[in-house]
Amino acid sequence: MSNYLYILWIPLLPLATFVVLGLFGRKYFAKTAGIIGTASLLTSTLLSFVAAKQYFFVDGKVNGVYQKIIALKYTWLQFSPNVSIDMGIIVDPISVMMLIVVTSVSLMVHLFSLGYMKGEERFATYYAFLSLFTFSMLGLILSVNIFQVYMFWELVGVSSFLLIGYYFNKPSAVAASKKAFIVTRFADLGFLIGILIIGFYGGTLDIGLLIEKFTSVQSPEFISITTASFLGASMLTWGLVLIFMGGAGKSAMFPLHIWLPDAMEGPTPVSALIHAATMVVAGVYLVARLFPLFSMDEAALTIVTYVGAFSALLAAVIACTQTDIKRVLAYSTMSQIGYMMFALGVSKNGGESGLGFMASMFHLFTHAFFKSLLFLGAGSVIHMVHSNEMKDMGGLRKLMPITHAAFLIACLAIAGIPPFAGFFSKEEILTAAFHENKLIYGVALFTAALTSFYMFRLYFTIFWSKEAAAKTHHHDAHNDHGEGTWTMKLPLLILAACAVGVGFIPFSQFITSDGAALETHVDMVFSIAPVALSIIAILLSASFYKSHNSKSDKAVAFFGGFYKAAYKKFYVDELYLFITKKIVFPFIGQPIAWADRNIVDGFMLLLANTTAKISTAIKGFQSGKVQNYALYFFGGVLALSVLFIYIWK
Amino acid sequence: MNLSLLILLPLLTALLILVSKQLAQIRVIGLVGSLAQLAAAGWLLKLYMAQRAAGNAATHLFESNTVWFKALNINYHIGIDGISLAMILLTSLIVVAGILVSWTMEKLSKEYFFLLVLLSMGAYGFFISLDLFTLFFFLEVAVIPKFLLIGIWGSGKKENSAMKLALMLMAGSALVFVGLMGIYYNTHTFDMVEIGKMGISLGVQKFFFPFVFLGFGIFAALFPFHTWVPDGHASAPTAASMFLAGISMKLGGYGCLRMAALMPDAAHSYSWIIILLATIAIIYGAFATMMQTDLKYINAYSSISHCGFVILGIGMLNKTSINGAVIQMVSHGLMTALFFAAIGMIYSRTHTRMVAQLGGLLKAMPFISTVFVIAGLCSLGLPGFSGFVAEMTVFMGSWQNPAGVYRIATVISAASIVVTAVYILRATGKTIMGPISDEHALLGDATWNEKLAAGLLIVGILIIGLAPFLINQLIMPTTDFLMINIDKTLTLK
Amino acid sequence: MSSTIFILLRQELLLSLLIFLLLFIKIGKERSNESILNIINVLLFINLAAGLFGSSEGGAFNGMFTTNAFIVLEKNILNLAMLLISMQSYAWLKSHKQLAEFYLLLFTSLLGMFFMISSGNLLMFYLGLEMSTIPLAAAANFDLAKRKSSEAAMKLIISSAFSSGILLMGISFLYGTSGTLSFDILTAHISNNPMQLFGFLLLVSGFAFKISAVPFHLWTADVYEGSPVAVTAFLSVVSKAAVLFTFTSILYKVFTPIATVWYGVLVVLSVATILIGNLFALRQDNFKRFLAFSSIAQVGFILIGISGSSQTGSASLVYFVLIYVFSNLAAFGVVSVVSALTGKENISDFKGFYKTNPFLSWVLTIALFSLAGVPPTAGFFGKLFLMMAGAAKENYGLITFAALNMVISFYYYLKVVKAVFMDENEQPIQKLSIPVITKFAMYICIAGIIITGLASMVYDYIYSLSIGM
Amino acid sequence: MNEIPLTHILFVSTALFFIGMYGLFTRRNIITMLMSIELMLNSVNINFVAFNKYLFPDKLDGLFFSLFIITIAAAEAAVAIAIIINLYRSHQSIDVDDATEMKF
Repeated sequence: MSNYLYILWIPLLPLATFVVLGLFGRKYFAKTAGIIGTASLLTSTLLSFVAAKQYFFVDGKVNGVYQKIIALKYTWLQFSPNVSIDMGIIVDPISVMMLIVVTSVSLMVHLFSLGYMKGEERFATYYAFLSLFTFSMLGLILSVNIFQVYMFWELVGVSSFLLIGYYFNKPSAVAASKKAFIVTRFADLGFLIGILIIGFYGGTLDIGLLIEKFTSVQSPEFISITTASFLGASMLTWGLVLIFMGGAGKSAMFPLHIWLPDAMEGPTPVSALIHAATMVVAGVYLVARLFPLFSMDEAALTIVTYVGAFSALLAAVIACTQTDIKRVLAYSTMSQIGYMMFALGVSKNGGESGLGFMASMFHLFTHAFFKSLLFLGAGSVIHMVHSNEMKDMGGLRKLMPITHAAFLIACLAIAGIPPFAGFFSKEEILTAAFHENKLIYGVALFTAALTSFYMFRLYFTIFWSKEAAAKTHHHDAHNDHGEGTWTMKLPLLILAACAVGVGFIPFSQFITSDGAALETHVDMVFSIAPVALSIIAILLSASFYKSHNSKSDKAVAFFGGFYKAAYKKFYVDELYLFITKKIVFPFIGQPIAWADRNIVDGFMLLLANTTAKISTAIKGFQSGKVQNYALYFFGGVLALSVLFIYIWK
Repeated sequence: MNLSLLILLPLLTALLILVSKQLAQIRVIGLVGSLAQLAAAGWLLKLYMAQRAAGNAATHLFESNTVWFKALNINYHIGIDGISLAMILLTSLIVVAGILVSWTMEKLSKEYFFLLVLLSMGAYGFFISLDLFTLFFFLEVAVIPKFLLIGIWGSGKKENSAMKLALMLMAGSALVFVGLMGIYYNTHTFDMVEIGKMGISLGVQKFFFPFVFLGFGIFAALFPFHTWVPDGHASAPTAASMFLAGISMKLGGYGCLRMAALMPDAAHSYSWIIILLATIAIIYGAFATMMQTDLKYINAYSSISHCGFVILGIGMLNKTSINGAVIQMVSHGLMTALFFAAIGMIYSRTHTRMVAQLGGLLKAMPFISTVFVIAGLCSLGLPGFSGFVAEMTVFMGSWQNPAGVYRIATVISAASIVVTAVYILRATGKTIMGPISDEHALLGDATWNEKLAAGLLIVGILIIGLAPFLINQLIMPTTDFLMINIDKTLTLK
Repeated sequence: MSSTIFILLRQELLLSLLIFLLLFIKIGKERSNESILNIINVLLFINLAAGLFGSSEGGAFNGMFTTNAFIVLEKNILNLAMLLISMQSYAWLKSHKQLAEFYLLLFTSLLGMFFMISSGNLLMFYLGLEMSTIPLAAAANFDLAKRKSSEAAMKLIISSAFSSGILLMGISFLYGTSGTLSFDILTAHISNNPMQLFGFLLLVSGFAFKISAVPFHLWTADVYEGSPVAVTAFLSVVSKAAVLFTFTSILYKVFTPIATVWYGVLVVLSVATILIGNLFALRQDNFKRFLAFSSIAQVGFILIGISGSSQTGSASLVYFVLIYVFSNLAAFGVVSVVSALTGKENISDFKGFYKTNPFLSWVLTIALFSLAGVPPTAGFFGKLFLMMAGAAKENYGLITFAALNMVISFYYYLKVVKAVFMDENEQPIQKLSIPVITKFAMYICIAGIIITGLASMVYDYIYSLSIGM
Repeated sequence: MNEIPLTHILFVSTALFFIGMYGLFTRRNIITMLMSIELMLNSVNINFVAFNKYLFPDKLDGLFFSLFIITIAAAEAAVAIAIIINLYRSHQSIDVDDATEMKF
């Protein structure tokens, strides 16, 4: 069914933009780059909406089940007769859904950046990188081949590296970009090996074929991979866990999350795009894409579940303590992705029990909007205050009403207050968790409360708590760009609308693990608990932060050491630093470098020197006395005679 | 097309350079000559593809066999298959780039260009010859120019480096020579094709394979005989480093591959050693690189690590892995040449190669910095660049090796890509990004010749990186044939 | 009958004619050195040319003197070397009073070598040997004023007298056990009874002394250093080549029955020679002394080639010697020019030589590369073919040893190149004006170095003439 | 009278040979060294003559050989003496140990 071929243009347009801006941007499009980028992306966005319409409402569904459609497939690199890297386009519910998410959020960011990045020296480069990222992300979600996923995966990583390091002469930015790349790279190593394992046993790299082979219990591939085992776990588990490791790296799951907070060094719109809405959910998408495989292996799913849950909790706790608004948002992102992960973890493939899958996708969808909204809001706040620190803010609601409204909506959404988007998706997740695993459910519930607490902590400290306002006011008198240009306000409004609206989409009709529609109903009784908790949490934080008072300090004092630990992000960074700086470098790198110079090369030198030494040692042989010469001569004669007359004859 | 053209063109160029007078004249001749080589190589590719498309299934095309030393049954037997053609293309590309980057070489320019061209001639001859003696002849032809290039135009402790390089390479070729003698007196011919047909008895293979493989291994920076690489590359002038890493290390890899195909039984029985050494080289080279502070040393050590992949691919002895090895040779040639070119450009402006003394160059010289970053990304195996294709193919191939233990080797080698990321980003972060020092802020960007050189290499890298099926199409049939040879003996045992 | 003798001995006769001519020149009226030198060089050229025309097969003086195409070729090579030497020592001889004597001595020695090469009889061989040695001792002392020169001469005469004593003892034993001196008959009587073996070994040591194989080589370095460059060149190329030719033909023709024994002897000698030669060459600074040791190492390789005891063996030997003539004489040519014009003979003096004398530097470099055996120079082929010949015995330990020693030799040759090209020097040797004829000689050498290797017909021609055993 | 067996003569010649060699190795005076070399040569002569006389009396090869040896020895001595004289001129001595300028 190649009448989806036009989807090819959705990634190609940003690519073209990247090439054009990358090559000629600095010279010719220094000013107009933004317009070009936005325009081309607008086109792709429209295209993806067209695609969505066609798929979901016209011809995607065949007798009640949404089909996986391979719109395009081209063999890119042949390894051996049936193992090859194919470039292609898959059209199925999740990919189309992701198309919508990525293009629209990206479009919003492009739009926002027009104002936000105005007057930057490397304006064109910025847009080139944005387009590169968008291209790679789109390529990633359209992949038909697991190796194609890996390739775009890497590209996404590098474009995020480039964007984080956009302010390249700021050492902290450079460090952050390096950290992000290396940590994810480390995770990708797992991904790669996972691919090697799965591909080896599956005898193919094509996702469709892999699923086909590994979901039938009798297939020789399945038998061979499950019987083969290493260190007690079956190769299937190994493969899937390693692949999940890659996903965890990109999606900042514990313990590979350390790069995400630092990644906030990048321009805020970038954070909104990459580190809130799109790239960080790649891990979730990967698991979802391979979900049939995961569903065949209990162990792997369990790992996914607990990693997700733990990350969600941990991040929420840390978020309560951070003072840099972007870092707070970063941790909230991490925790929300944790939700998606364990939602997948508790799910089964197909049918009613596939609720988790659908819930996770749903949350991914809604989260994309309100989280990017939060970031953009934060962006315009920072744009105004020129600082990321909460203490520099306060009482801004008068100065920037639109931002204020948008931000509030987003907070409500993420806190899961009906009727905002977050409520619906989170509801499904909690339901799924409740049915599968009570412990997880408990964690999720607690996390939900925490979430609303720290989100409103953020909200109140920025927009209320008075007296900092005066300072800002005064400060603002000098640069009165208010909330910035309309290009900055418009995205806020649109996203706000989404944050309210998208929750009402009957998501389960479209996106489920097996493509068949799934009947879900919002159970009012069930929702009481979470909603109530959230509201309590909101009130609590209101009492703490709405107006400046000492309650919060008391609370801090109450938690004491725990607060400290949380504030220091539980010392995970320090641990990593210790391992690299104190173990890898001095105990592996240095010795090898030393050995290479002194032992390996030293050996060669030794050969040379010994030769020289010998040659000096025997120089007395040539004494200059003709009689000795004659003597040696005669000695030679005797030696020869003895050798050849008595020994070797 | 007569392959001897590939030898005659450089020869002619060299002679013209000898008779020409001042720099302008010399470099123009050099450039024209190298472009002619490039054109010839391209034309050759076209013809080759046409022949293959026409269904010519001969293992070697454009074969010609003329008696050289009749008494000793030494023939000037030349011909190319996909692999050698790939190498030839690589060589011609790098030669042009090398000539371009040394455009403003003032010191003894005549001798300099003469030697460069001579070196390229050796490489071409090596890649086209099917007669072991001729092969060996050209192998050694390529050694002396290196010595002089490093010793005369180099920097740092150039004499020692030049001497070390020359002696280690000579030791390598000495070993190769012994091996060749053994082959010769057991088959009474130097002709690779004939030997391939008649095969060599197991005992002989077992005895002589180590000689030849080690010998060529030294050229390919096989651990622990790699120590000539860092010093040699670091001391050499830019173009010479490009040639060294880009071309002459490939002589080794190519030789290893041919020898493995010539003595498959021995290759099979020794493969575990090969794999072991390769794996060590890969990870060890990577870690050693992490500790370097001189850009050229960084690239030199990373070359050790990357050439490890070549050896690994050969050692795994299956079609995919050998494909990967070949692609890696081409890819590494281009990439490392590009890297050295970028380093040379930076050095010629800042007069330092110390990472610590550099920073924020992106501000002053965006083009050069971009080139540097591209080279870096390619070497850490980013998709879209050649490095990714090569490494992935090697990994896929080596994973398919029936012996499960070798998967550990694969995993370790794969782990090196993380270390690679570390040192590449370290270098980039320190030199290209970060704050720039005042005196560097005023430096100019690349000149037209440098841009052209870098552009050429980048195009090469991208072609492989974006359309690997092209090079695959070129190499695959040849590897298929090699595999027939290699597997046949496997069944025979 | 008589006419055939004239054809068979034409080279010897021509040479004797030259000698007489020199005597007349000497006693004739005073001429300028230049004119004499030119006359001599022309005559030498004629002499060389004469050898090239018409080969001849046969013997004279009932088997005492035998010749064939191969031997003629060998003699031609010697003639060529003689011509080159004389052309290169132009600068030195131009200002020398007794140049006539110089040529007298060298020609006489050359004549002796001719007879030695084509000797068919131990007596004849002995006569030729002495005839070639004694004049050289005198020639070594040709720089009468120099202390070193006379010391060198003394060392040469004493040790060569001693060696010929040993050699004679050997011959006497051979005679005692076989009762004949003529090679053809002798072959039949060769067996390995101890006395005969002992005689044989004494004979071999005599040869080993002349070709300066370890441990009979010790005179070489001192004599080379002390004597004038031209004489050194003659010693290192011509006399060595002549003895090698004879040695090979005697081994192959006469001592066939005990081939296994002398194979062993050759292996032992070659290993010792290569190793010691290299180790000593590493440390030398005096250029002539350096070349002395390097040439000792070369002899080691030659011995490997001979040990192959096949047609390839003898062919490779002659081929290598031809190349060796070109390369070594090119090197000596440079040294002789430099020492004649500046008196400097040390490698350290050659630092920065390239800045002032690019042409000489290139000649020297190419020559050294050829000696080291680097392609595309002929030395590469020469050395490789020697080793191939040796490898025919499938003794790969020996080959490996030799191949690895090539690396050492590489080091010291490259050290000179390094000095010439790379080392800095405040006062390098000033720009030298080279006599045209010398320059011409150098061009010949370079051409030889390049062509002899790449043009296979040279080797094939030699091979077609040569004989195995 | 019974004639002397060959071995006796060979014994004499061998003794003579090694006496000569001993002289060559030990004496410092170059002239003396030259004389001892002559001794060695003469022992060879004795060998030749003896072999000829006892084993192969019908042909005179050995005899001739010894004749030639004598002649050449004379020539050798002549040149050697000349050289020694020159050495004396430059070194003011004919002690072999004084002529060890070139070594190593």
